[in-house]
Amino acid sequence: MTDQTPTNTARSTLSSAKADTTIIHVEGVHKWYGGFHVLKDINLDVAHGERIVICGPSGSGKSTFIRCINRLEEHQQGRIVVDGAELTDDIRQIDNVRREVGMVFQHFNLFPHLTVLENCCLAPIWVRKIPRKEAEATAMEYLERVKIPDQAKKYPGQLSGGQQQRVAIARSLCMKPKIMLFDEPTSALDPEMIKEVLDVMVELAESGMTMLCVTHEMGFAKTVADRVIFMDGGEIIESAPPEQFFTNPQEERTQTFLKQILHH
Amino acid sequence: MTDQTPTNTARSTLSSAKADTTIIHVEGVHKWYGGFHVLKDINLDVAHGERIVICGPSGSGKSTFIRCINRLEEHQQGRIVVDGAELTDDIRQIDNVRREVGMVFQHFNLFPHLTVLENCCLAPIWVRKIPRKEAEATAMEYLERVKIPDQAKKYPGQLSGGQQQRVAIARSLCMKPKIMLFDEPTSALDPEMIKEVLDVMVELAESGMTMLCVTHEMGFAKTVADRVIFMDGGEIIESAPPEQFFTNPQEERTQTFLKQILHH
Amino acid sequence: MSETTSQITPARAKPWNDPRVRSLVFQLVAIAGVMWGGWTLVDNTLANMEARGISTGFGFLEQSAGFGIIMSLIPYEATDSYGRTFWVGLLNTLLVSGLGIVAATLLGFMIGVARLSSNWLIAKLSLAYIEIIRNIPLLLQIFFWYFAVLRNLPSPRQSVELGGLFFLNNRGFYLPDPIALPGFGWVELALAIAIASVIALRIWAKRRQQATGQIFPTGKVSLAILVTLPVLAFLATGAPLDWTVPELRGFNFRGGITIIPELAALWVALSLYTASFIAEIVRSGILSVSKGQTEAARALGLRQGLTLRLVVIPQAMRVIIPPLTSQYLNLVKNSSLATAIGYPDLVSVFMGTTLNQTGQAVEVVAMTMAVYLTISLLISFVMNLYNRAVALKER
Amino acid sequence: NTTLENIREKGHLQCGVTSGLPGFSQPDDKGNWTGIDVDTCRAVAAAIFGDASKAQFTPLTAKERFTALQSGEIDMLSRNTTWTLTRDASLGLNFAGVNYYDGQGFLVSRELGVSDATELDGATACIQAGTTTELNMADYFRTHGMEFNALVFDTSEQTVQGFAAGRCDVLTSDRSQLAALRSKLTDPNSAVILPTIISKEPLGPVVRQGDDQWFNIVKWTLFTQVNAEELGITSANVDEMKSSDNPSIQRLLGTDGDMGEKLGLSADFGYNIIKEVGNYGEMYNRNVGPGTPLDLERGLNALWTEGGIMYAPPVR
Amino acid sequence: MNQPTVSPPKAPVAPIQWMRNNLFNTWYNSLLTLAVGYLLVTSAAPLLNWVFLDATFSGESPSDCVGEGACWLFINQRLNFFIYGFYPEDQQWRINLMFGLLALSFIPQFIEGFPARRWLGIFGMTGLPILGYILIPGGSFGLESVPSHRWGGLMLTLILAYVGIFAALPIGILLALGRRSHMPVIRGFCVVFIEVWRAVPLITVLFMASVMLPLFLPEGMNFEKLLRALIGITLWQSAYMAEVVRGGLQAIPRGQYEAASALGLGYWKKMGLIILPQALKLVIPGIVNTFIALFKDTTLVLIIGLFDVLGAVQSTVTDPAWQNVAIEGYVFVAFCFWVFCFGMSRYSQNLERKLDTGHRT
Ligand SMILES: Nc1ncnc2c1ncn2[C@@H]1O[C@H](COP(=O)(O)OP(=O)(O)OP(=O)(O)O)[C@@H](O)[C@H]1O
Ligand SMILES: Nc1ncnc2c1ncn2[C@@H]1O[C@H](COP(=O)(O)OP(=O)(O)OP(=O)(O)O)[C@@H](O)[C@H]1O
Ligand SMILES: [Mg+2]
Ligand SMILES: [Mg+2]
Repeated sequence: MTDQTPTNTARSTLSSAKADTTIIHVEGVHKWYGGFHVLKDINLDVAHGERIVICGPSGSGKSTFIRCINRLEEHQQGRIVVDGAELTDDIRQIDNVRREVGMVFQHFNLFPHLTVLENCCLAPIWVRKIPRKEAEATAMEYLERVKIPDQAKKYPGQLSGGQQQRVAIARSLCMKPKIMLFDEPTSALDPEMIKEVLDVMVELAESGMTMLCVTHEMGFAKTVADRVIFMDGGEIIESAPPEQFFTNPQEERTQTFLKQILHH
Repeated sequence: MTDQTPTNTARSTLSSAKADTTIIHVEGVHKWYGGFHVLKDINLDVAHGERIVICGPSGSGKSTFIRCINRLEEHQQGRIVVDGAELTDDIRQIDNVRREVGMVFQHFNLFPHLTVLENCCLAPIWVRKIPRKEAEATAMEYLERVKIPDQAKKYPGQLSGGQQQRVAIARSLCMKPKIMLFDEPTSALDPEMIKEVLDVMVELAESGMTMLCVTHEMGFAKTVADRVIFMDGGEIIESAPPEQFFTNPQEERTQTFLKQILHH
Repeated sequence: MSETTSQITPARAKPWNDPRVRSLVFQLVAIAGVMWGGWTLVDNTLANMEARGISTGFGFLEQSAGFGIIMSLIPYEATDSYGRTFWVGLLNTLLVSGLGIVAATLLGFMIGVARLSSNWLIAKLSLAYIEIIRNIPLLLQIFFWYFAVLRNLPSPRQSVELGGLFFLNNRGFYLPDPIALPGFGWVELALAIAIASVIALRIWAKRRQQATGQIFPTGKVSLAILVTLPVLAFLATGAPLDWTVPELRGFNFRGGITIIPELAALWVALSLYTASFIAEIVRSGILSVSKGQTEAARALGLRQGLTLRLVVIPQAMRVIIPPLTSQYLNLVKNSSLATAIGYPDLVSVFMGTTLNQTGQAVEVVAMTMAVYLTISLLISFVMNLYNRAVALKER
Repeated sequence: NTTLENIREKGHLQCGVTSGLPGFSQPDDKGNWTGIDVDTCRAVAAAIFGDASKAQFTPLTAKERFTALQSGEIDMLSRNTTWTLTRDASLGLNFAGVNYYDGQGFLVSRELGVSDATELDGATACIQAGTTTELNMADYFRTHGMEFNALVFDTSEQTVQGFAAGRCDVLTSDRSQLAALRSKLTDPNSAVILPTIISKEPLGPVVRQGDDQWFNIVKWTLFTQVNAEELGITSANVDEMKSSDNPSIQRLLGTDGDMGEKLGLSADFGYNIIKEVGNYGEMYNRNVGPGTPLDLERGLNALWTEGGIMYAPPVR
Repeated sequence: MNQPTVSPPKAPVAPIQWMRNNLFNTWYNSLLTLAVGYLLVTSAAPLLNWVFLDATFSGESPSDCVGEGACWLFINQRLNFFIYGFYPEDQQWRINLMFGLLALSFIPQFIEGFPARRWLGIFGMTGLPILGYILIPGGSFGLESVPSHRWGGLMLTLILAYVGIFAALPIGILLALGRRSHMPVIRGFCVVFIEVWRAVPLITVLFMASVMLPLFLPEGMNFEKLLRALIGITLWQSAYMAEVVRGGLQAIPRGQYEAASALGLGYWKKMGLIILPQALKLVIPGIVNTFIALFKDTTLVLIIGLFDVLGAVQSTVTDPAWQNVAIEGYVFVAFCFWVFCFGMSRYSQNLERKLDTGHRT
């Protein structure tokens, strides 16, 4: 199964152009939940510094896909290679990959029993074995970058949703990951808060971080994405630079989807 | 404190013009939460059939204010007279007022253990002592009016947010209230559902019901409001008919606020 | 404006509609009711006791008890007073409750975690344990353990013996009783030094971690210090410790420390029974921590063990504490079942023998209930303090 | 209200007994109680109502018995209770007589090879809770300069189980019980009853203080049974005896005199007692005497005329 | 584009594979498995022998019990007593009828989709006690009167537990409402009541109820002993129930209270129609758990001389005719309790699971 013929348009010209600096390599990945086929033959190469937005209807497998990239879900067929390490059952390997991959969840998933600062320092101290002082300094740096240094001593429960999501981003950044995964980072937020978070993400994108982002914020996609990927029914239907994606989608399903969300 | 000099522009020309048919009279109302001064010298007269939209930044006391009108919160100074009855400690009085005032909450607050129909009939049967048959007939009428007669036998948990909010409106209407209070009735809804609910509210407004509505749906305000009131920091800052409010706000704070929400 | 206000109904509420007046009346009625009830109760009791010639007052506490008690943490003779039997019983209750709480907590946590084990056999066995132990009355379990333990132990003459120092038979487990000789002060000193240096080590390790990021294996090193230093001192000063070794004289062993089978059986039964409840509490506590938390921790690269220790357990604790408190209270109350197997706890000694000898039921029962109330309130208080400390800070 | 009036009103006599002690009070699985203590209650019920079945029984543990009597929960306590000064004087109770003279003895395992109580230094003793046995043990060992460990159980069942399991060297109890308890052992021959008797245990019914009429009724019910045995009246011949011309018998059976009225009872209360329950000797033999599981000789409990100390004042 | 849906790779189902995954997935799991397995095997055989293979099940008299195994004959012979106590044999049909109705109203609660399940449950909670009140003591409708001192055995256990739980529920609800009252005095009384009752052991409560109560009451005023035990158990239980119900009340969002008030419902209507129905439904598992606890605690009535099932067994093991049947007796009692408690605990767990995923707003 590993030498699958490329049946879809996912490996577009762009990715092959940047293939020499590939940091994520996904090849013929299939996944099932019981008998339910969630991911069907996913192929994707992400280059260093590339910024990819994934969109698609609910239940199309977007979350599942990016969760496979840091092995929060196991794929059952195909290969995923992240930063040169293939994801297999090897726990060491997985832990190594996870260190390099930051993830921001839709519901923040901050640790409510720790302060914002402690949230940010936890992994650097226990995983990277960085001295606490140093870890705290780094954390403060990132908290400043997401513009909430004054909340450092508070507990997550005391912050607004937008602030919490910014802490979640800072927490991931503190591990200095090579890749950031975002799973609908703004969909649990009030309209006012969305902007705060998007601003931070745009800034991050501009600094050249490799990013995979599941989102329906089309404004964001237009501004920062190198490529927009459209998934449906567990397949990658279309993959194109944003200009082309929004103005001239190739597939019919993409067209109907775009009509729906842009109209809304 | 009751003979306060009018320190703000709230008692606008409109209200005094309709003074003979005043149904809600609010005079010099102050309220504190512990040491925190939430409402500061609120004065407002609402005429029969008037439709008022209240807006303002978060925490400005909008909810607190309309909750004072049916005594879900107690005010500590000033007078509130609703439909000829002053709100004091007298429980009878309060119950009488509440019968005449319907309230629709942001989070619907439907009773999950009762069907939609039972939700609607509960108060008419137990408070107004209307025979069940009759109450059910009325309820079905209002459910038709909010366009969900077919959901009558379902439980709230089985409905979408927009449907739930429409049930909440029907539930209030079944008491045949003279006044309806809405506290951000659409802000807990998905964008698709908002329209459903706004449509119902517009229709209601057209039927001549007295309405106080806290909302940031400026489209709604423009279409139906007789007056838009802007609150900030517990005070009424500005009160004007929508045309004037949106095109030519008098106060600086209103201007910045409008800029913010219309821009977003 | 004024013309609108003129037709308004008066602002004053009728007194019977004013909630403040209503609640005042309710409360006054309640106070009166309770006072009247309390007074008639006391009055009746006094009148009845007077009429039946029952002696009252706490004078009996001074009288000589005249009966023996098999186990006492404080010196007790048959000639001591009834008041002393109260303390003997109380201390025995506290002893078995304390031991029970510790064991039940440890066991309960273990089984609770085992219930979620990936080993199918372990998980199912834990489930079986919980479902069997939880659903059988404790009284029966106490009988079971008592007679199971007794029947399987040899008589004193056939004692199981360990190095001539420890003896196990159906009269109990006998240990040598240490008696400090003059030089023993050095050993105590060494222990103190060891404790101090462990504290210092911990502080140093924390500082070093903050400075350089290296994590020092404080746990193992501390243990080593705590053991070696006192042992070295002990050997260096020529083992200045004497032991009263239990020896078989007549029917039984004398000397040394004895752990009687009643204590052991009660302890085992209470611990096993309560542990089955604690296990369920722990399991639901762990499950109550949302999957998102584990995922977030794993996504940050924290390993399974660290995830449990740093993220899951601290959050589970706040779900666990309140029901855990109730279990502790239950354990203390259940220790009163001791009376069924002859363990001399408060209910058995004081509300049993002493009550029977003196006949002063009202006083004795009141004292006993007061003790249980105090213990319960103390436990609740301590657990509430802890709970407040681990409670989540919210807006 | 006097106790007697209360009982008449209720229609039955509420009597406190043990929850199961062979020969003294024990229910069968139909709810019928038997035993010498039970018969004492039934005799009192017969005296009051002319119907022994009007007695109802409340099983009590040792530690509950006095409280139950003091509180009025029961009308009389007939639960092999030892008559002592403290109990008589400070518990607000009165002992109405003795229905069984007992003494405390020891049951020891045969393999210990003990033949006398003085060899028991350092022993562990299984004792049943809330009895004078605890105090007697402490006194006995103290006066003999011996040590012992007292292990106190709540019920006799557990006491004997503890002994059977080897938890203690010696089981101490009233001698009347030792035989019955020994019979519960898997091998009754593995244990022996020592000849030593360390205490006097006069067991008898108890009533509350302050109602002398009731006290007298219970007391004279007992005396009536003893006197009847002395006069040769049994439940079998009581009807014939009614026509006896012995004045003592006539007074006892109520065919002559107003003995009953003096107690507030009917004239023929004595006849009723004997007819329904029998004389003391019958009661003894039926419950604990030779041929019963307890198989106890009369001993001290024989009539004074036959070398025992059962002696009743005359009905006169 | 039309990717054929591929079926998932075959899951490993072979027993060997299953064992490797579930029993021997790591070295310490393997060790644990072996150790536990050894223990199980060595202890199961003797137990099996005692309970079944070497046991005596039928016969006429104690002497038929020979051999090493259990003497179930003893249970067999005394079963009537263990179940009905001293209840007259010719009247036992009344108890049987009650047992039948009890089973009929509660067993369907375990069966999803049983017709009229809900109504049977409601009958169990309302009709059944009334019927029981008429049937069990008798004395009316031409039924022979059976005084309470003749009740006993399993039947008494069930009566105690049943009355304890269902009488405690309303008191518990009132206490819980009182504890959340805005009136400090009422709240104070409720808190004190709850905390005091929860703190004292049931033994002392029963002791007070059974032998001391007449001391506290005016001369001449008295209730029946069983009734007093029931009152003691009920009050004690109501304190626990109050805490369970309070948990439910706390879980109801404030919006529900507000919506009810905004509709003009007064305090009692608000509680009765809106809050309590939701709160009670939420805490059914908690209520069942208290029921289990109480059910087990009824064994303590033994201490006050009522012959519940344990008391009945204990009183027969003192019978000189039978020797060394105590273990069989206790095992029987344990089994009786286990069956009932396990059933209830399963029920509450199912409910918990159902409520967890069930409709919620
Ligand atoms: N643990 C699971 N077991 C079974 N099916 C699952 C599981 N998790 C997800 N699914 C199913 O897999 C499909 C893909 O889920 P996924 O969360 O990846 O969708 P998504 O594209 O992220 O949708 P959304 O936009 O709603 O988040 C859905 O149909 C979902 O129901
Ligand atoms: N129970 C309370 N105790 C103390 N402060 C409160 C309480 N309820 C509300 N407040 C405070 O009173 C202020 C006004 O609250 P209110 O809910 O009326 O604001 P709002 O205008 O409705 O805001 P939003 O748009 O966020 O709903 C806020 O600052 C809030 O924090
Ligand atoms: Mg998703
Ligand atoms: Mg608001």
